[in-house]
Parts: sequence; C-alpha cells; structure tokens
Amino acid sequence: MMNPENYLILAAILFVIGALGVMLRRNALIAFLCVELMLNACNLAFVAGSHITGTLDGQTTAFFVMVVAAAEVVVGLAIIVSIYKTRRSTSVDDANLLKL
Amino acid sequence: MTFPWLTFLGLLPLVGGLLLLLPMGKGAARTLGLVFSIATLAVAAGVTVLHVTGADLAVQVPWIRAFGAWWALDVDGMGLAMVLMTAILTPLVLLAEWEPPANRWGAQAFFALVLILEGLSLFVFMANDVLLFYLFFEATLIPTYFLIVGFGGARRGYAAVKFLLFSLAGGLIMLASVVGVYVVGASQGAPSYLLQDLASVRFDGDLGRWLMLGFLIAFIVKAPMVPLHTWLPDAAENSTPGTATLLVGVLDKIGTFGMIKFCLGLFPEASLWITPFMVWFAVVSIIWGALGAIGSRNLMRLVSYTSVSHFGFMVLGIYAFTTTSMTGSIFYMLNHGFSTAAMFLVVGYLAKRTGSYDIEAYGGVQKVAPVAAGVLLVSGLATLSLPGLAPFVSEFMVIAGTWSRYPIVTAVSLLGVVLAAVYILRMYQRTMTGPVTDHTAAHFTGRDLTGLEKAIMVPIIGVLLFLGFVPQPAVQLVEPTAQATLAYVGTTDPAPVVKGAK
Amino acid sequence: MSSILLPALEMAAPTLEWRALAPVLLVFAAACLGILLDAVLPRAYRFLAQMTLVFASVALSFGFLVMNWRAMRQGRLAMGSIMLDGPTYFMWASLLVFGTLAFMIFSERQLNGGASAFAASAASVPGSLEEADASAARREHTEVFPLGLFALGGMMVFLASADLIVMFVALEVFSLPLYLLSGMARRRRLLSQEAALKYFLLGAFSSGFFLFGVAMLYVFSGSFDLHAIHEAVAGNAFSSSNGLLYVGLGFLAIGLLFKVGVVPFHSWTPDVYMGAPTPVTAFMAICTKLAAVGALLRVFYVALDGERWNWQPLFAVLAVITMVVGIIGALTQTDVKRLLAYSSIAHAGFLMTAVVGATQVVPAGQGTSASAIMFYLAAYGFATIGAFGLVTLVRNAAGEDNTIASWAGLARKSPWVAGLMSLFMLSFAGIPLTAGFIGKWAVFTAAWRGGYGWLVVVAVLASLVAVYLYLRLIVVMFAGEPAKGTYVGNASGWTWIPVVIGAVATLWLGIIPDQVMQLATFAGGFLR
Amino acid sequence: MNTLLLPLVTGAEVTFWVVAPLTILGALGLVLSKRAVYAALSVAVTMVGLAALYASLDAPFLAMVQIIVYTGAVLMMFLFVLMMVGIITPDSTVESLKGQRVMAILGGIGILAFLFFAIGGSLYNEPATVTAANEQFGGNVEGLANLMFGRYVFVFELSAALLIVAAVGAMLLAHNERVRERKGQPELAADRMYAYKTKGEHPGSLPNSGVYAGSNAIGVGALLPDGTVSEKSISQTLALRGATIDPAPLTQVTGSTFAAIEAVRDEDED
Amino acid sequence: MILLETIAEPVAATGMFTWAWTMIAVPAVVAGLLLVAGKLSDAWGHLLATAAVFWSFAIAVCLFAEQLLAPATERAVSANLYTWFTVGQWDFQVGLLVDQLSILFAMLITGVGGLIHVYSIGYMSHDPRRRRFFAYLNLFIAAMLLLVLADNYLVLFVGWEGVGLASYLLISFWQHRPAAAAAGTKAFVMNRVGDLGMLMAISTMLAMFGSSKFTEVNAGAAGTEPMWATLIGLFLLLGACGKSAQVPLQAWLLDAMEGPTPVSALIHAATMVTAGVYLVVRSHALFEAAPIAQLAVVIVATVTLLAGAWIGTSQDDIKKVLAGSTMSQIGYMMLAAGIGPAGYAFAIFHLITHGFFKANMFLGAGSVMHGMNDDVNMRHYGGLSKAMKVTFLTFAMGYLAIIGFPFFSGYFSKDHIIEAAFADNTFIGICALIGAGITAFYMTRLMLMTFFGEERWLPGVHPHESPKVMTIPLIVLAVFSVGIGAVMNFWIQTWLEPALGIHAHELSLVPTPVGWMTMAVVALGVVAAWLVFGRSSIPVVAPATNNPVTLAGRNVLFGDQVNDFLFVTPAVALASAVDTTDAKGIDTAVDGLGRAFLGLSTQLRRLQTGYARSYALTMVVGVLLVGAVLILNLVG
Repeated sequence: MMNPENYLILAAILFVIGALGVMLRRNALIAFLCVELMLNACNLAFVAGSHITGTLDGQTTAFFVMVVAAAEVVVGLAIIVSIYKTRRSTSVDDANLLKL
Repeated sequence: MTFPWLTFLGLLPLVGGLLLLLPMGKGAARTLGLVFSIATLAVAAGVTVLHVTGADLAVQVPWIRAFGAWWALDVDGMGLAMVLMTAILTPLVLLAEWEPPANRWGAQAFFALVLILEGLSLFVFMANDVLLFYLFFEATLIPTYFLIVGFGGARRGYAAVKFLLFSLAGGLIMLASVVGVYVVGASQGAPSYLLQDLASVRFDGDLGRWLMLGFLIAFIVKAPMVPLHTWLPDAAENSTPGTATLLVGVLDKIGTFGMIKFCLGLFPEASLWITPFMVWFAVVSIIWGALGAIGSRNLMRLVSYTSVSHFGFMVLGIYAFTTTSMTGSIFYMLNHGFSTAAMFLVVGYLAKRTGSYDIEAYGGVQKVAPVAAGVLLVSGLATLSLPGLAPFVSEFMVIAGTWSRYPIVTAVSLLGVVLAAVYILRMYQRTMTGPVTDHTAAHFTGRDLTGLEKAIMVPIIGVLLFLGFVPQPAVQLVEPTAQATLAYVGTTDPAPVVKGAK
Repeated sequence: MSSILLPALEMAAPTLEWRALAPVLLVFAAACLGILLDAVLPRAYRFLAQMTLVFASVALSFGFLVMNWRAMRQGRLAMGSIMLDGPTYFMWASLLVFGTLAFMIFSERQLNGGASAFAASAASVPGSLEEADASAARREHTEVFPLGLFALGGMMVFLASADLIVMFVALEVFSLPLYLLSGMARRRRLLSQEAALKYFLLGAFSSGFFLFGVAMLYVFSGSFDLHAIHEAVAGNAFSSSNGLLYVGLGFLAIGLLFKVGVVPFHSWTPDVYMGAPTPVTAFMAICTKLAAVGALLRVFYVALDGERWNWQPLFAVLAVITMVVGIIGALTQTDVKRLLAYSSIAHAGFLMTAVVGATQVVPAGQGTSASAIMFYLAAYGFATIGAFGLVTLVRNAAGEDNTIASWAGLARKSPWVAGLMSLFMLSFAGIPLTAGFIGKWAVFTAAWRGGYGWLVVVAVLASLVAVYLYLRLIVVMFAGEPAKGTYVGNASGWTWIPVVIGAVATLWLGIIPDQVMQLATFAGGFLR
Repeated sequence: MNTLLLPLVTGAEVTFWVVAPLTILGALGLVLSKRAVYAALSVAVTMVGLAALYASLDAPFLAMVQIIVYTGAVLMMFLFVLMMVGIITPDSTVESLKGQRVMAILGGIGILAFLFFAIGGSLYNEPATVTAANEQFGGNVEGLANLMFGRYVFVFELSAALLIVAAVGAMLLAHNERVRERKGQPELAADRMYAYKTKGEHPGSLPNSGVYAGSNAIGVGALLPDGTVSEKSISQTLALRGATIDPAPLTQVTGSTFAAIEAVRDEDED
Repeated sequence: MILLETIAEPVAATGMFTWAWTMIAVPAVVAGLLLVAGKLSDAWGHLLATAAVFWSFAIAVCLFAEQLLAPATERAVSANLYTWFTVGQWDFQVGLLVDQLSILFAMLITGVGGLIHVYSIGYMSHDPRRRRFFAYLNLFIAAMLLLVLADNYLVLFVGWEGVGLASYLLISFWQHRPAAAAAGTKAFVMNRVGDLGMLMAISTMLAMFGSSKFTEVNAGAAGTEPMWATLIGLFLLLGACGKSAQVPLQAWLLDAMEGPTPVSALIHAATMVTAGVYLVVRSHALFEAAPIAQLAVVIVATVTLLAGAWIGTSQDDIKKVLAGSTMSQIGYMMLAAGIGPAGYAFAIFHLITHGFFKANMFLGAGSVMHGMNDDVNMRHYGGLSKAMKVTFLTFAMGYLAIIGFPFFSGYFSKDHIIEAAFADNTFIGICALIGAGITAFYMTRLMLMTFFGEERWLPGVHPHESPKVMTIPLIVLAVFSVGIGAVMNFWIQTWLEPALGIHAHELSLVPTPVGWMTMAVVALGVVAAWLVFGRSSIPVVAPATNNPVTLAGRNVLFGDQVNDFLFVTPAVALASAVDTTDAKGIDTAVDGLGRAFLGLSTQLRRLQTGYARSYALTMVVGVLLVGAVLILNLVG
C-alpha cells in the first residue's frame, strides 16, 4: 500500500505554492485564487488524515471547509469588485494609500 | 480601631481637590481650598496627638485579595514627621500662590491640583503595603506634571516632560522589583505585599540585590542624586515657587523615605552590600550639588541644587547605619522641607517684584527692602545649617554619626558644608548688597514684603528656630523608626573607643 | 413502495443544552431576525428597529449568562463542541459588555448631522452621483447591526470552542462580517475599501495557515477535540513522531497570533484600524483581540500545555518583538487611530508576557495567568472603547479629523474631552489609579510567577518608552496651541454613554479592582 | 515501505502518481501564467485532480462535492468576475516591490523544508483506512451524515450564519439600490437636449462606423467631412483593444477628390 | 613638665550662679527685640543695648566676687539648663561652666564690650541704621558669652558659629559698599573652614569618649592612643586658626577692617580673635596628650607672630597696622598656650592685657578717623598730638603697653611669654624676641606718622577732639591698659591653677636676664623707627619701592593671592564644569536617547509599506521565525 505521507507532502506542496502565489501575484483575483488553492491543500490533508486515522471527522471537516471557502469567495469577490469599480484596477499594489 | 483616622486624613484633601474641579467663583475656590488644607492640618495634628498617646492607628483592609494587596495604612515616627511637614507646608504654599502667574491656568486649577497632590503624598507616607506605596508614589507624578505645565516658566513643557520621564523611568524599574518581591514572597509562603509579612521573607543572593537595586534606582531618581538629578534644576527653574516647594520639600522626600522604609526595610543584606558604593555616591552628590549651586545664575536653579547637596547628606546618614546618623537624616528630611520652603518662597517674593529669577537682575535690595533681605538671609543661614537653626542639629547628627563609622568619607563631605556657606553668601552678596541698581530701585522702592507674605514666613522661620533650639520632641518622634530599621538590618552603633571615658 | 425509499438512517438525535447555550443562540437568532427585519420593514423604521433588537438581544443574552453563571453550570455543550467553564463565562460577559458599548457607538447619528458613521450606499463608487444621491436621501446601511451581531456570536463561539473545527468555522463567522464592516466607512471610502481588501486577503491567508495547522494536529492526534489532542500530546497516542505536532502547533499559533496582532503577523492592524470606520475599529480593537487571546489560551493551556517547554520560549521571543515594534512604531505617528493601532499591538505584547507565564497551578484564591489576562483585557477594553469614542468627537468641516496636529490645544476647546482622553492614555500607559496599571501589574506578576522574570524586566523597560508615547498626545492636547478649523462635535448620548462608562470603569478598576479580580480568579482554570 | 508486501500496485497508487503531478502543474500554472483566465483554468485542473484523489481515498461524496460545488460553482463565479473585470490587460510580470520575489521564494522554500522534515517519516503504522467507518452506517454519505448531524451539528448550524453573512455581504457591496426612478425615454430626451444646450454635446445618437468598399467592420471609423476619423464612431472597448482598422488609405480618396475640387475652384477665381 | 593632677570637679550652681544664664539671655533677647521692633525702637534702641551689656557685666563681676570668696576647690560652678537633644548613646545638654578661666573671659568681654557700646553711641550717632548695629553688637556679646561659658564642645561650637555670624553681619554693616560685603563673605567662609576643623574634632571626641563635655573629654584625654589625640589636637588647631586668624586662615582679618571701628575694636581685637586661644587653653588635657599637636601650635604661632609684625611695618592704613599687630600679639598668646602648662597662665594674662590696650588703640584710631572725616591713611595725618590732646595721651598709654615699656601691662605679660618661650626652646625664644623688636618698630612708626612730624592734612580737613562720650571709654581703657598688668601679674597664676591644673612658679619684680634682653631689643626697635620716620619728612604718597620686603608687606604677604590660586579659582572652575556637564553631558545623553528612539521609529514605520503582498511576506518570514525558534528549542 502506498505510504500515506505522500498525500500530506502533496498537500504541503500545494499549500506552499498557494502561499507563493499570494505573495507574488499582483492581481487581487489571482491572489485570492491562490488562497483558495491553500484551502484545497488543507482539504486534501484532511481527507488524507481521515484515511490515515480511519475516522470520518476529516472528511466532515473538509466539507465544512468547502462551505467556508464558498462563503469566503462570495465576500472576497464582493470586496474585489467594489475596489475594481472604484479604481478600475484589481491590482493589489495600487491599494497602498494606507502606509507608514 | 473605630474611626479610620489615617484614611480620613488622606481622603480629606483629595475630596477637597475634586470638589474644586466643579465650576465655582475664583474667590470661593480659593477659600474652599484653604479651608480644606487647614482642616487637613488639624486632622494631622489630631493624628500626631493620637500617635504620641500610643493609640494604634493602623488600618488594614484587603484591597486586591487575588494578588495579596492590602489597603494598609500605618504611621511610624518618620511617616508622621513627613505627614506633619506636608500638612504644614500645603496651606502656606496655597497662601503664597494666592495669585498664580498671569496668562496661565486659573487659581482654582492650582488649588485643586495642590490639594490632590497633598492627598496623594499623605497616602504615600502612610502606606504600609508595598503596592499601595508604589501606586501613590506614581500617582503623585500626574498632578505635579500638570502643576508644572499649567503654571510654569518659559520652558515648562520640556521641564514637565523631563520630570515625568525621569520619575516614571525610576518608577517602572521599581514596578519590576515590586512584582519580584511579591513573587519571591509567594514562593516563600507569604503571598502578600504587607510590610509585616514581607519582613519575614528572606531576599538574599543575587535576586535580592537586583530587587533592591530596582527600588534604589527609583529612589535615587526621586531624591535626586547626581547622575539622575538633572530634572530637578529644570523642573524647579520652570515652575512657580509654590510648586517647587512642594516638589522639592515634599515629593523628593519620598526618595529618602522610601530608601529607609523599603530598601532597608525589605533588603537588609543587599543594603549592607551596597553601602560602600552608596556612601561615596552620596558624597559626590553633596559636592556636585554645592558646586552646581555656586555655578548657577538662576535663583530657583540655585536653590534646587542646594537640595541636591542636602539630599546627599540625608543618603549619607541613611547608609552610615548608626542610630545617630539615621535619626539625623530623618530629622534632616523634616528640616529640609522647611528650609527649602523658606528659600523658595522668599525667592518667589523677589521674583514677583522684578519678574525674573536671574541673579544679575538684582543688586542692593537690602537698602530698599530690608525685611525681604533679612528673611532671605535667615532662610539662607538655615540652608547652610547655621547652629541655632534646625538644619544644623540634623546635619551635625549625620556628620557625627557617620564619622564614627567612615571618618574619611565624612571629612570629604564636610567640604559641602564650606561650599554651602560659599553659595549662599555669594548669592546674598550679589543680590542684596552693593549699591542700589536702578532696576532694583524701580521695582522695590516702597514694595517690601506685604503683610500676607510676612505672615507666611513667620511660621516657617518659627519652626526652623524652634526645632533649632528645642529639637528634642522631634528627635524623640523619629528616633524609634531609626532604631527599628537598624535593629532589622542588624547593625549596632560603634561603642566609644576609650572605655574609661564614661 | 418502501423499498424505493432510501433506508432511514438510524442515528441518535443530537441533544443541545438550550438553556446553557442561550447566550450564544440568542445573539445568532437576533442577527437572523435583524436580516429579516431589514427585508421587511420600510426604510424609515429600520434603524430604530435594529437598534432595539440589538440591545434587547444582548441584554437578554447577558441575563441568561448571569443566570447560568450563578448556577455555576459548567461542562461541554452542543455535543461536545462548546466548553462552558469559568473563563468562558468571564470572557462571554466581557464580550457582551464591550459589544454593547461598541454597538452604541455604531448607532451614533447626531455627530454626522443625522447620518451614521457608515456609508450611505457601500456599493456606490466613491465620489459618484449615486453616492451623492444616496447620502442626500439619507440612506442608511442598517445591515451593519446584524453583521455586528454575527461577528459577536462568532467571537463567543470562537473562544468557547472545545473543538478545532468549531474554532475554525467560528473564526470565519466572525471574520467575514468584520471584513465587510471595515469596508463601509462614510468618510475616506477609498481608504476603507483598501482596508477591507487588505484585511480580507491577509485574514484568508492566515486562516489558511490555521487550517493547515488543524490538519496536521488531526493527523497527529486522530481527532479535533482539544482534550483528545491533550491526551495524544501526553501519551503520543497515534505513535507518530512529534514532527506533525510541531508543525501543527506552529501553524495554529500563526493563525491565532494574526488575530491577536503579535508582531510578525501584525502588519494588517495599523492599516485596517485607520481605514475602517471608527466604531468598527473600536469593536475590532477590543472584541477581536479578546476572542483571539481567549482561543489562544484555550488551545495552548488545554490542548498543548504538555508542550509548554517549546511554545513558552517561542511566545517570549514574539512578546519581546511585539512590544518593541508596537511601541517604537507608535512613537512618530501623526494619526491618532494609527497610534492607537500600534498601541494595541504593544498591548498584545504585554498580554503575551502573561500567556508566556502560563502560571496555572497556584494555591486557591491567588491570581493565575488566565485571570490576569482576563482582567487586563477588561481594563484595556474599557480604555479603548472610551478612546475610540472620543476619537469620533474631534472633527473638522469634512468630518472626523484624526491627525494629531488637529488635536493640539484640545484642552482649551473642551477640557472634558481632553481630560477623559488623558485618563484613557494614562490607563494605556499603566499609570497608577487607572485600570491599566492594575492590569499591567497583574500580568507582570503572572509572567514572573511562571518563571519569566527577565521578560518582565524587558516589558517594564518597554512600557517606559510607551509612557512617552502616550504622554506625547497628552502634551499636545494640553500644552499645544489650539488647532484652527477643528471643533468638538456635539455627540448624542450614544457616544457619551460608552465614553463615560469607559472612564468610570477605568477609574473603578484602577482604584477598587477587587470585585472584578475575584470574579476573574474564581473563574478558575480551563476545563479539559 | 516497511512491510514486505507483494509489489502489488493498487489502484490508489496509480491514481496518485498520475494525478499528483497534474495538480502540481495546475497549481504552478495558477501562479506563473500571465493571463488571468489561463490561471483560473489551471486551478480547475488542480481541483479536478484533487477530486480524483478524494475518490481514491474512499471519500466519494467529497469527490462529487468537490467537482459539483467547488469547481463547478465557486470557480465559475471566479470566471464570471474575471470576465466582468476584463481580462484584456495581461499582468506585467515585472516585480515592482524591491526584493519581494527573492524573499518570497526563499520563504516558500523555507516553509517547504520545514514541512518536509516534519511530515517525512512521521507516520509509523499503517493507515487505518476509512472502509470500516464507511460501512458502519451503510456508506460514506451516511457516515458523514451521522457525524454532520450528530457530533458536529453545532458547526452545521454555525455555517448557516456564515452563508447568511456572505449573502448579505454580497448584497451590501455589489447591489446599488436605485435612489432615483429609472429614467424613462422622455427624461432621457430632455437630458440630451439639456446636455446639448449647456455642454454642446451632440444630441443625436452616436455615428455609425464607416461603411467602405473594402470593409464595413465595426472597428472601422467613419470619416468626417474634413477627412479625419470621427472618434465617436468607434466603440470604446475596441479602441482600447486596438482592434480598429487604419482608415488612412480610405481618406486618401476623399483627400484627392477634395484636392481636385479645390483646384477647379482656384481656376474659377483667378 | 609638671604632672597634671586631677582638676577639681565643678560644683552644682547655687545662689547667684543660677542667674548666670541671664548674662547670655538678656543681650540675645534685646538683640532679637531690636531687629524685630524695627522703626519704633530707633530712639531708645542703642541705650537699651548698652544697658543689656552692662547688666551682663554686673552679673559677671558678682560671680567673680562670689568665686573670690569661695574656697579654691569650689570655684568651678556648672549649671545645667536643659537637654538639647539625646540621640543613640549620646546625650547633649545645654549647660554653663563658670570656672576661673571663663569668668575672666566673661568680664573681659562684657567690660570691653560695655565700653565699646558707650563709644559706639557717639561714633554711630549719625548712622541711619544705628539700631540694627547695636542689635548685631548685642548678638555678638551673647554669642561670645555662650562660647566662653559653655560646658561642652557642641554648645561652644554653637557660640563659635554665632560669633562668626555676628562678625559677618558687622563687617558688612555698611552693605552699600561692595568691598565691605565682600569682606564679610570672605570672613564668614574662612571662619567656616575653621569650623570644619571644629566639627571634625567634636565628631572624633564623640567617637572616642561618647560625649563632648569638657569634664569627660579631659578625663578621657590621657587614655586615647596618640594618633587620635594628635588628630583631635590638629582639628582644634584648624578651628582656632580659622577664628583667631592664624597663618593658614589669616587673610580675612585685614579685610575685616572694612567694618566700623568699634567692631574692629571689639571683635577683631579684644574678644572674637582670642576665642582660638581660649579653645587651646580649655582643651589643655588633649594637647598635653598630643605633643605633636602642641608642636604644631607653637610653629603656627611663631609664623603668625612674625607675619603679623611684618605686615604691620609696611601698611599705611592705621587700622590695618593695628590688625597686623593684633595678629602678631595673638601669635604670642598661641605660642604661650602651645608651650604647655607653663605658658597657659601667661597666654591668658597677655590675652587680657592685650584686650584692653588693643581696644584702647583701636578706639583711639577711631576717634582720629572721626576727626579726619574717616580718612584712614596715616600719610595724611601728622602732628595730631596738638589737635587731639586726649586721644594722643590715651593712645600713647596703649603704645607704651604694647611695646612692653617697663611696668606697663604689656611688659609683664609679654616678657613672661618670651621667658617661657626661651625656657621651652631657644630658637622660638629668639623669634619671640625679634617679634617684640619689630612690634616696637611699627608701633613707633605709627605714633610718629600720626601724632608727630608736620601736618600732612588734606585740604579742608581740620581735626578736632572727639566728643565726651567717645573720650571717656578711651580714658578708662587707658587706665586699665596701664594698671591691669601690675595688678594681675602675681595673682593670675594662682587664680588659674585649679582650672588648668598647673603649678604657679614664683615671679620676681626684678627683670630676669631675658627681661633685660627684651627691653634692649625694644629700645633698639624704637630708635630704629625714630631714625627712619622721626627725622625725615614722610611723603604724602607711598613711595614706589621694589624692595621685596615692603612689597610683600603691602599686599599682606600675598595671602589672598595664595588662597585664590589654591581654592577660589579651582572652585569656580569646577562649578562651571558641573554646570556644563549637567547641561551638556547628562542632558544631551538623555535627549540623545530620546532622538535615537524617534530615529528608530521612523525606520520602523517604513516597514509598513502599504502593499498587501509585502505584509504577506512579513507573515511568511514570521512563519520561518516560528519554525526556527521551535527547532532551536528542540535542538537546544
């Protein structure tokens, strides 16, 4: 049987790629997509955990995470759209009036 | 005890101060303020009588049970002396500052702040719980800050901030020690801040020394000793004479008061360890303060430097660990209050007439305003501790007491006595004697001390003379505290060398 | 026929202890009702209705809370997902009190000439015609109150959750409304929207880390329940190496520390506090920090206390950095709200010193870390509510003016505002006779009893510099020349009540802190 | 592998080694691709890959939900917003913040290393596989239901609050309630005349695009009498996209005819 | 050396002695009254003051009489007034000791003081602040009496400083003149340096004997190890030098002449300056236990003796000459006191005779100045014998007494000292002898320049005899300065024996060989002065000379310059150093710290760039930090 750690490692890789995306990409939408990717990585970890520990709790958590992610997307997009309507650009870097 | 006298004594001025925050006419505010200060004096006198007749005035009520803090008030010889001094000085200061300087805050604000300050300092002197002491020790800073900012001279903002930062720096270091004391106490089974409980706790080794240093640094800043004293001349120079009197006469005493009650009271072993350092530190303060006074051109600055020198003597007396020197330094704390008050108030009267504190602005005032010159001379003589006036008795006790243990140190500190004569007489010579300059003539002719001003000076000089010739009651009042402290620290006085003498 | 139907799932029906859960459920119920009201009621009555609903529900929930507290009802609720113990009661009570005070400032309308502090229409593009029409037509976003209630409910669950999933969902439940609320300022909407964006992005980013931490701990211990994790840490139940535990511990800490505002994860605080509308900033500054610290304590004192030798030095290092950055960062601020933001970071540092202390086993009746922290949060809360209440008062023609220059000489204009602000500043600085001092001293005692004496010394030195920071504002107010063009708005009761309650509480907890301290101490430790 | 089993290659293993690289590529695509749409689509690939992995880990319900809800709904919403926001301008890959890229990558590698050391070799015993748990209640879905409506019923209720907040939030920030009534035709006409009177804007409708022999595409601008292209005749988006056709050669013709007319007129005058 | 047997224990005060404290109290109260009463006591103020002094004089005489009647052993009477303060093991009582030594002093002080009060009525008649002058004089009398009548060193010290204060007030009486004010301050500060020594001495006594009462100190003196005894001796000597203007601390005496002449007469001739001698004689037991200290006293005495004489020869100001001569005469007394038990009686004897004739000469100089409308420069005098008959005659009596003209009072007291000096050590004897000669020289110079030779009066000056109220005290003093010597010559030793534990040895009227030698030297001095000043005319303006001797004499042996160089300039430099270090050093450090924090803060704020992505980066760096600390902790 395949060593379950691989799933965790895959989850870790996806997680780190997501984190990198948030730091590197200037477009707010893409950054937000990266956050969603991080959440998916956690989901994978949960399902793998459930597989490893043999309890279904992991999968229920994954389900709840999806619910949360959905809600978060709605709010996130609402905020990004309102920023877009004001500034005609979704670049995260444009939003730097609040500083020092 | 049925009626908590001490709590009432402390609360009276505080209530008075808070009442004065309400809007009322200037006249009404001033009389109300004066009434409250005199009432406090009466209560203080009552407390003295009770104390002398042996009544137990201790108040002990749990304040923060979770952390072992008590509302514990008690008054021993030293505490009572300080309470009396504060109670006597405050009405005089209020009378002296009847008309605070123009384009500053109103008289009502001044009276309110002074009363609040008096209440807080009374509680500081009576606190028998380390945390309560710390709380009021810090609380006194706020009214003083506003007194300086509200009524001070040109650079009052800078001076007030400097004063607050210096004191708070010391205060916060002490907070670390206060917390440490509780934790060490709790680890040794006495989780409380009461002085009686902490007396049984042993603070020795390095931790004890660090904790003691925490307290000591705060008190060194408060009773200004040399490296940490630069806030005092600035604060005194930029505040009204009344505020300066309270600042130097009452507030700075908390430094030396704290050294005896807390540094020696809690950390005997650490205090003995630091004695040689503190003794030389005191001598440096004495000489430095005297030289500073000689070098300063501003009268208020000069008087504040003299206090730095006198605080050096007090600390020398404390750390000489003989009954005479300790009693001498406590008695010195009492006398110094009155002698500084005399100096500051007289300088205040002179400045009221010429509008400036600069020594060059005067000359030959003696001819035009003899009474003012006479009063200044008497206060000056008290400051340089001429025999017959109170400071001499205490200074002699400190010198004689310290001599029997550290002769060389005392010899060097005696330089301070000579320098004292120099700075007082040089100041007197440059301001009062010599031909009458036209500036003095313009400001002083026909404007010698008014009735009110004389009335204020009479009690102060009266006390100085009385304690000079009949110091015994006051010495008997403060000596038990000295003996108790020394017994706790475990040192005995050196016996006379020549046995056959007696 | 029956065979077509799917076989009914035989499972035990879940039991919910309604009376014990009443405080939380009431808040959520009120929130949902609020949404309904908004849909149904005509526009004119909405604001008033929402206000009555909010204050009624919070009062009722507070009543239930007190009833339960007096009956000392403790233990796990809602199938084991909520832990009702002493600290929960105390923190729920603080949340409700501070929530109410914050909502009062929410409902202040007289200051803006009849308009609330929130945008007339959040969707309109700033400076556009629609925005002008909406504010002319006196449109109000009354959804602000239900969102506030949702956030409050989320926070109550967050700090009481005995289960990591519940904690994560509660984290999201109270974060989302805050992201929305911080984007709805009436004035300087560009900054507000930017604040919302930053808060959302970084919030989501940090909850990502939190979730990954939860996953790791799940794999390590086989369950989400804090008690189970505690057993796993103690007995190393699922016999996997500690690697997963440390990753889980680290990532979980990151998620929580982000919300508390500890330094490496603090960057959002200054920008969001400055951008968001002041009532929301007040609500966030107190309640979020309180909930986050509550959850941090519960996780690290209940689940991971076995690993104390690892996370105590970690938090000690973070505490030192937080205090230093928080205080030094605030020294040269020119905006009052940003200064208060940095000061809240500094206070997070002071709280961390007590968390590091972690003194829990102490003879009865004496202060533990938890009680010291809870008291500190109460003291800090009252001072913050008061301070932000006053911040809304100082205005110029365009509305709220937060630059420190505009606060110059405020004592001349209105001594009461300047006096009260100084009181709150002194409480932040920890000057005696204010609650701040007692809080700070209790926190230092807890830290030192936990064996971190050196940390207390560092904290004391830091708070010395902090004093200068707060003194600067007092000096500006009292010694400065009155600034032109700024005046003190005549606010209605809705602002003055929280400010006065804050001031009275700051003095009350400063001079006679015994009752509240006893409450915190006898709340006792966290139940497993 | 510590237990010596026959190198039996199970289905899960195959799916993992096939799908894992795909998901990683998809993730990298999200981060590295220039155009936003490509990024969004690569995320879809990752998500479908994950769904496959869920299936292989005996979580059929989750796999379905992942595809239907997550990829289907959530990701699509993303694409709608992408469309609305406009995917025309490709993001410039030049990094504006100093040292951001280097630090980010170093940070990423650091975290990855931290995770590898933590996760690698941390599991000693065999995965207990969820098959038993699934059977307990007659299937994966029933098992999840039991947990979701038993142990975690409170979380379930809580997530309701979440969704309400999301809905209200969307309404709040996106829906712009109309304050004035919709402008009917009479008002619009009045506005146009008013605009013409005050700002001299052309009251009529915008001119159509040019119709030439060579082309009558929407992108071709109409010519004004003096031979220049009329701005109003080209739609904004096209202009932005630069998809307009250059009318220069066309204007030549009118230009030459004018020249001719001019020449003639000059002759008449002198 | 005659062994010291125990001194008679003082007897408790009975009868008249219970009134002894009024001697001090009455002048003190009157002084206070006059100062406080202000304007309304102007008219009768001075009379009340004079009456107060005569009251004390009367009490002193009665006590003296009672002592004469009492047997030798009961003459020392001690009256304990009240406990000043008790602290630790030490108990300080304020008490009076009226024994043979102190009664003589009391009578001298009140007697001469009374005469000077009468004289001042005339001298200060036209001064607007006369009331204040008499108040200060009474204050001085009270303080001096307290000094001499105190029964322990601490109360003595109170009197000691009280006298210093009175001298300060009186020297700078004419405060509008800056020179007077400066002189007053200088006097007080130099006295204070001396008091330093006193304080150290008293402290050591307390450390050694546990009390500062004379009886206990003297009883314990023998028991102390030599090192401490010498130290106490030296400290006492320092105190004595401060007060009696001996060499190291002598610079203030000549400046003190700025004060009114009665002040110079009373304080800087008769009483205060002798306090040092009183102190040395009173603590004779201590000095006997410390031979080195005695040697020091002798050295200081001889040096001052010669220095005073040297200054006297070259000063043109009449009062400065007399001041120089006072310094040298006190040198003689100190010499006698330093020699040991043999010299004590003669020191006191010379002290009393000097008190009378020096006061007489000072008052004479005062009346001369009075006549020459306050001009002090002798070069503007000349031929005044005719103009001021009485002053000339009384002054001449004083002159004859001081140079030791046979059978005048000076002859008796000074010769005994010179004999005792020769007995002790020939070199010192020779110095004393030379001193006597120089004294004769400058006194004769003074007489010739003032009363003989041609009138060198400035235009518009017409000297006239002083009024009666000033001449009567002159006459009385003249009579005393002639007769007192003979009267007390045989009686003084027996009288002082019980107080000082010394054996009186017989004195014969016939001059001893040393006596003849002194007379010869004195005659030589007179003739020399006559040769130099008698015959040739004296230039009105002091001739410029570069002869080092006269130059040194003129600027008072550069005493001031030495003090300035050693003490004043360094002190002022240090003072300004303190001021600058405070302002520059500590303050800049504190403000610097403040600015450092502000600088740090501006850097730190830049960390908050405003870009969400860089915040994410800080968070990731935070994650790394957390990871690192966890790993470090695991490894560590």
